[in-house]
Amino acid sequence: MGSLDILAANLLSPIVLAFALGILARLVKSDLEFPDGLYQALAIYLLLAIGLKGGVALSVTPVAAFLGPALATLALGVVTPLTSYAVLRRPLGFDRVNAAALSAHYGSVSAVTFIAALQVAELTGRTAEGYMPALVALLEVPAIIVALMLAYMRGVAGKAAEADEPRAGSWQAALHEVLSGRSVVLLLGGLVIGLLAGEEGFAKVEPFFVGGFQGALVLFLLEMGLVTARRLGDLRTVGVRLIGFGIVAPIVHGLLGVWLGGVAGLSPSGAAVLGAMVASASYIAAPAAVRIALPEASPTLYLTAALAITFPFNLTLGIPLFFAAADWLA
Amino acid sequence: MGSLDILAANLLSPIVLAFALGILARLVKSDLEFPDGLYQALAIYLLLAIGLKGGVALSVTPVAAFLGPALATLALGVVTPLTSYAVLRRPLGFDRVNAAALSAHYGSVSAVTFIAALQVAELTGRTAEGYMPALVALLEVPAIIVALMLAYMRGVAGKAAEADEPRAGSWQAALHEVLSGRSVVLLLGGLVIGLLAGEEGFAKVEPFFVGGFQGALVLFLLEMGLVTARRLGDLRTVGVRLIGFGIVAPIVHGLLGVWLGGVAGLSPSGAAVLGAMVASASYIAAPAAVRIALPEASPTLYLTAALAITFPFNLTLGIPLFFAAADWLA
Amino acid sequence: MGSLDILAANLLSPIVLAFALGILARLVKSDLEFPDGLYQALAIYLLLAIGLKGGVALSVTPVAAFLGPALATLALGVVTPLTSYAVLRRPLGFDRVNAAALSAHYGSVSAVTFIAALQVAELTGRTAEGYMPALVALLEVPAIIVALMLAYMRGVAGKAAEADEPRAGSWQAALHEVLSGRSVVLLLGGLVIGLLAGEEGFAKVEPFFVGGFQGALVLFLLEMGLVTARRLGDLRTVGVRLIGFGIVAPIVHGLLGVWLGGVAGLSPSGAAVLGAMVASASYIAAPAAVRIALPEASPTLYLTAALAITFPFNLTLGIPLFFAAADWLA
Amino acid sequence: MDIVPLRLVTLVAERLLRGRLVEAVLDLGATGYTLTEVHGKGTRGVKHNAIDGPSVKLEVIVPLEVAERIVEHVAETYFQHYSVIVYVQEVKVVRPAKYGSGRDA
Amino acid sequence: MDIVPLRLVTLVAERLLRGRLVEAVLDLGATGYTLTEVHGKGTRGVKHNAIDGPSVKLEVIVPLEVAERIVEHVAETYFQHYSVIVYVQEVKVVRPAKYGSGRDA
Amino acid sequence: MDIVPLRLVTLVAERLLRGRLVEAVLDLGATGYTLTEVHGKGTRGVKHNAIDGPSVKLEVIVPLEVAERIVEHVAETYFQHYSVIVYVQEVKVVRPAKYGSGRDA
Ligand SMILES: Nc1ncnc2c1ncn2[C@@H]1O[C@H](COP(=O)(O)O)[C@@H](O)[C@H]1O
Ligand SMILES: Nc1ncnc2c1ncn2[C@@H]1O[C@H](COP(=O)(O)O)[C@@H](O)[C@H]1O
Ligand SMILES: Nc1ncnc2c1ncn2[C@@H]1O[C@H](COP(=O)(O)O)[C@@H](O)[C@H]1O
Ligand code: NA
Ligand code: NA
Ligand code: NA
Repeated sequence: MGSLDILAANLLSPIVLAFALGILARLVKSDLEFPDGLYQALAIYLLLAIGLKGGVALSVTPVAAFLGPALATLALGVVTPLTSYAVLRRPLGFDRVNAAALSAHYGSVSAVTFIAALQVAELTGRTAEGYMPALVALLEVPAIIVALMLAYMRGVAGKAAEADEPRAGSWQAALHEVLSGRSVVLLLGGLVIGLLAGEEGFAKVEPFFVGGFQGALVLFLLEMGLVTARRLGDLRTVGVRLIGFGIVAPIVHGLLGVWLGGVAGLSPSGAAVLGAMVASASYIAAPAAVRIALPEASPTLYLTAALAITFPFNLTLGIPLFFAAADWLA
Repeated sequence: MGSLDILAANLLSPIVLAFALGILARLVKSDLEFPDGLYQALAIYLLLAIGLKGGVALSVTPVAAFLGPALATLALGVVTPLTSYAVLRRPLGFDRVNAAALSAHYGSVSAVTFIAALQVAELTGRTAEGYMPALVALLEVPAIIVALMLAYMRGVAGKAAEADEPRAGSWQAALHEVLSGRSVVLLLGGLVIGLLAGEEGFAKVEPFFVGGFQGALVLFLLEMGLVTARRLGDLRTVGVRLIGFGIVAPIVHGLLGVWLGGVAGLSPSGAAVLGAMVASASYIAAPAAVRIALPEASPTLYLTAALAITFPFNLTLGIPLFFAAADWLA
Repeated sequence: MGSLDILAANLLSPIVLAFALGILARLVKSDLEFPDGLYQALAIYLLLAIGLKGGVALSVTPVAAFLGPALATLALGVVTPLTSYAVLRRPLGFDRVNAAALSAHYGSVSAVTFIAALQVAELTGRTAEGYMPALVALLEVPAIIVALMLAYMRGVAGKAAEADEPRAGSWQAALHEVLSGRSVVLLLGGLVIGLLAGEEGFAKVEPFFVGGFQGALVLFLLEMGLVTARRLGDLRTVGVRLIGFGIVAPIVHGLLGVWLGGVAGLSPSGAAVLGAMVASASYIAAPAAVRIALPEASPTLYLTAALAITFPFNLTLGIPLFFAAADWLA
Repeated sequence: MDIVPLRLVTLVAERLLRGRLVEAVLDLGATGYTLTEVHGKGTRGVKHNAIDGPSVKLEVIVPLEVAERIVEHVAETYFQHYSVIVYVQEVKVVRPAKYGSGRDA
Repeated sequence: MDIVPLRLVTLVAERLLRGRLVEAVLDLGATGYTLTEVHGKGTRGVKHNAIDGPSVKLEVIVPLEVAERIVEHVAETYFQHYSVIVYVQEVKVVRPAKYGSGRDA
Repeated sequence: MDIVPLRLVTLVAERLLRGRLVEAVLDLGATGYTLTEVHGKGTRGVKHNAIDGPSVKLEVIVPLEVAERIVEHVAETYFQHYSVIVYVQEVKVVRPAKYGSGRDA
């Protein structure tokens, strides 16, 4: 399958089309609307399902095979918030708090982008490593911690001192929020359950968690479209600097992820999926932690960037790009 | 399978029994109750699933094969509100506003009745044309527009002028409501997604949208039973005229649909399903539009007729009748 | 599979692990939380699914085969509230109202414990009789009636008269509550639908109600863990008497059920499942009825006992114990 | 536009009482009601969790004397054993007759 | 801390009106609003069931004159044909300017 | 039946604050609370959408001095950076002691 075929297949996949339908529905002011509980229910289901599948795969993976990709993922979780922060501060001129807030989002990972990348891997016929969900769990947390440290430490590496308002948020509360947040609990919890239950124990629940997965994702992306469309109006207010960052950062981070994934021993498909993970911006774990640790940061900036710029970019163009890059590097 | 066998198989199908259970539960004052979100979630799922399946089927249907049935459906969407209106006004003596409101409902289509008819087709072993859902989308809107025009135009064809109160509702708002309403968005959106994704793209989401469909329908009909039972008390207030209309109109419209479907080239099963569609009265799209365009119309009249008379009639007796008629005509 | 293997397989099954995850999530103060509607939706689904499966199985079971187990179940439904009451009153010293309230719970049955026992039966490779769900329906109601009668009748068999406050609750209202409660309606309704639809009618809805069942149960038990954890704090207040009762009663009742089940002709697996049913304490039907009939009784006592003591005990240790006993008796 | 004072009576109760309370307020003279699902904690041991379903808030707009009847009924029937609170506020409405009131209620 | 009196206007209406009422209150001067899903029964034949979805309660904190405009608008536009009630209460807030009010509103 | 005046303090806040606000009102003297899921819009850029989950309305019935403490605490701690409003009304209740009040609170 050539790169353009992958692009076409991706754009015509039910999940991308469902996302587009959600945006369209809001633009024509449809009364289509998901009940609150449905969104939460789908999120719980999807996160737990990812964790379970990853855990089951991990239960049959030799530690040695997992170690390289795991270390690469952790390294990316530390590096990408730093690069984000540097770029956001100096060339783009964001203040320290908002730069740190954005870095937390761009260093962490969006589970839905990850899943979308997995689908593309299957479209191309070359499934990624089964334990990829374990990497998602590894990538989620470190970046948030690193980014918040940037904001809390005075005078970060070589940066000019700036008038530093007293911190309104609490570092400990934020750490607790990240580690006990529902996305970490469900992902990690699912991983451990899958690991302990193994393939045999998992077989019984497979029709529910695997068979139904992709369809549930279609519903979820329809709702994501509705939610994203509500943020499109904010694109005008966030400025062209942030829009540029929201497109260039995922490209750079994604290519870095693809390359490092390959170096660490992932298959091309796995490297492409890792690239998509690194390219993605979190919108569940990161916003909650940042709201607590950095309440002065503007949610309009980071939510609009993550949801209305980077997510659609990755979903449509980014993921196919990372697959092309992985093929080119392989 | 003879007509009586079909009737028996239909009455003993899980969906009809679930509907009966819902009615019974309310009659014995059970505290059984669906959370608000569950009803909405099931409706979203069912409508999208119908659309998707229709779209996929359409993607492998030659345009020529689809054209005849499509035109027949559109014709029925224009004719049935007119016949409904005529009968409701003159012999039955309803005022113009309520006659138009009821005509909008009886000209449009109930998605659940449609699905129930599809199941019966499968029971008989002769599946209807795969693109039938596309016909549902075609049948849903025109009748509502025609009926509202009847109400808005003064002095409709040969009718005595009557004291015409100023219109409280808005024609444009109603049109927007119909076209952007969630049932049209989900059905049409699903059709387009199915059409673009095709059989291959759809395969992945099939377990969710096809495998789970009939079971989800059982839950939905249980809730429909609970809802319908709440309206049964209104049967006493709406009068025998409306009860008669709610039974005779679907028979006449349904037989017309069966006949025209056959003429237009549908298989007997397809013609029977088209008959059930034409016979059914809308209770999602039409009520919302009518409430906006004709707020003076009595919701008790149209909701009771559609939900508590015509829906149960079609579900139990009407659908088997249309299959018998289709066999007889074939 | 030896008894210890069964114990291990049970403790590592996804549903038990999901329950543990729910408890853990609450203990670390995670913000993980199920929307109200999701819990209700899962409960409706699970109860209806159990009923349907039982009904279908019943439709192919000769009445003679079912009669013995049915009578044994009814007998257990009458005896266990009496034994519970006697023990709670005299040796444990609970007042009449609270003793009766607890007896209603311990005489009735917890559907989730039942399902968990079914899974273990499948783990061991020896499926229990298909009509077991019909026995759940038989076991649910009688105990509640017996226990409430104990509270309402003055001077129960050989008991010292005690200062008898006027009854605050209503006997009739409670009876209605039990018989029309959602768990009875869904279980019994499902049974009848399954019985009427038979295997053929059920085939269509099987992917939804059977394929998805075990996975849905994982979600449900995750939520049960969250709910149970909230009650763990009450363990300190309810006292060691009740904790002891909450562990010893299920063992005694369970073993009685296993033995009588075997005598009545159930397979060892079936007898073990019946044991688990008898051992379990209701927390849907009984609490609602007791709250109405015996409002003076303390919900903290009976809910904590049923949810935070007996349910986790049965889920982890009780069920494997009953399977071991059934094997030993066989 | 004349705006007339009436009473808004709010009940917050465990879910089990929903049906009874709705019937009671209608019997006692309310012409309508509004129900909201809520979660809460009070002085009773009964906590409201997923097992019971959410609690319920019942609001009724009524003339003063109906408000008094409702408060009295709830206090007598439910305060001792059930989880329920009731409070009363003054509200201004436009169509007093709709709520079963004369102009000067 | 200065606590200043404003008006809390509450609308309870059939779901269909949600979008319109929200737009209307913002147009008439409200600076925000709070929406709750409710179920209810009133004097109209329209009962609110699963088909329509739940009804909606819309609460806005506004200065007195905005409250009056909202009540008037709703009464004129919706009382005749739609299921809707409106009532007004006095509330005390801390930041009156946030709700579009001068100190002495 | 004696009906005694207390205060109803209502907070509407972004979901994230739910746990903190509940703890805070109990610490400051409330004996109970009622929570409702709501959706809303205010003057802050933060819109409440599916990602955050719905906002939360927290109602507490308390004596006057507790009401004042709550308003002050919320204003000081949350007004600057978070999406939250607070308002106070007078309500009449039957059992003032239940809400931590003497007769003449
Ligand atoms: N002080 C309070 N303020 C607000 N709501 C309360 C208060 N006390 C009790 N409630 C509500 O009333 C319900 C019943 O209270 P209780 O009877 O004290 O358990 C609780 O679940 C809360 O929702
Ligand atoms: N007396 C009342 N007290 C409280 N809520 C009411 C009352 N009357 C009507 N409502 C609410 O207002 C909605 C519309 O009322 P109506 O226009 O009378 O159908 C109802 O669905 C109720 O939620
Ligand atoms: N004027 C208002 N009337 C009613 N509710 C409001 C008003 N302003 C704000 N709110 C509610 O308070 C929340 C927080 O407001 P804000 O801090 O202004 O974003 C909003 O989401 C609304 O639910
Ligand atoms: Na990232
Ligand atoms: Na029709
Ligand atoms: Na039992």
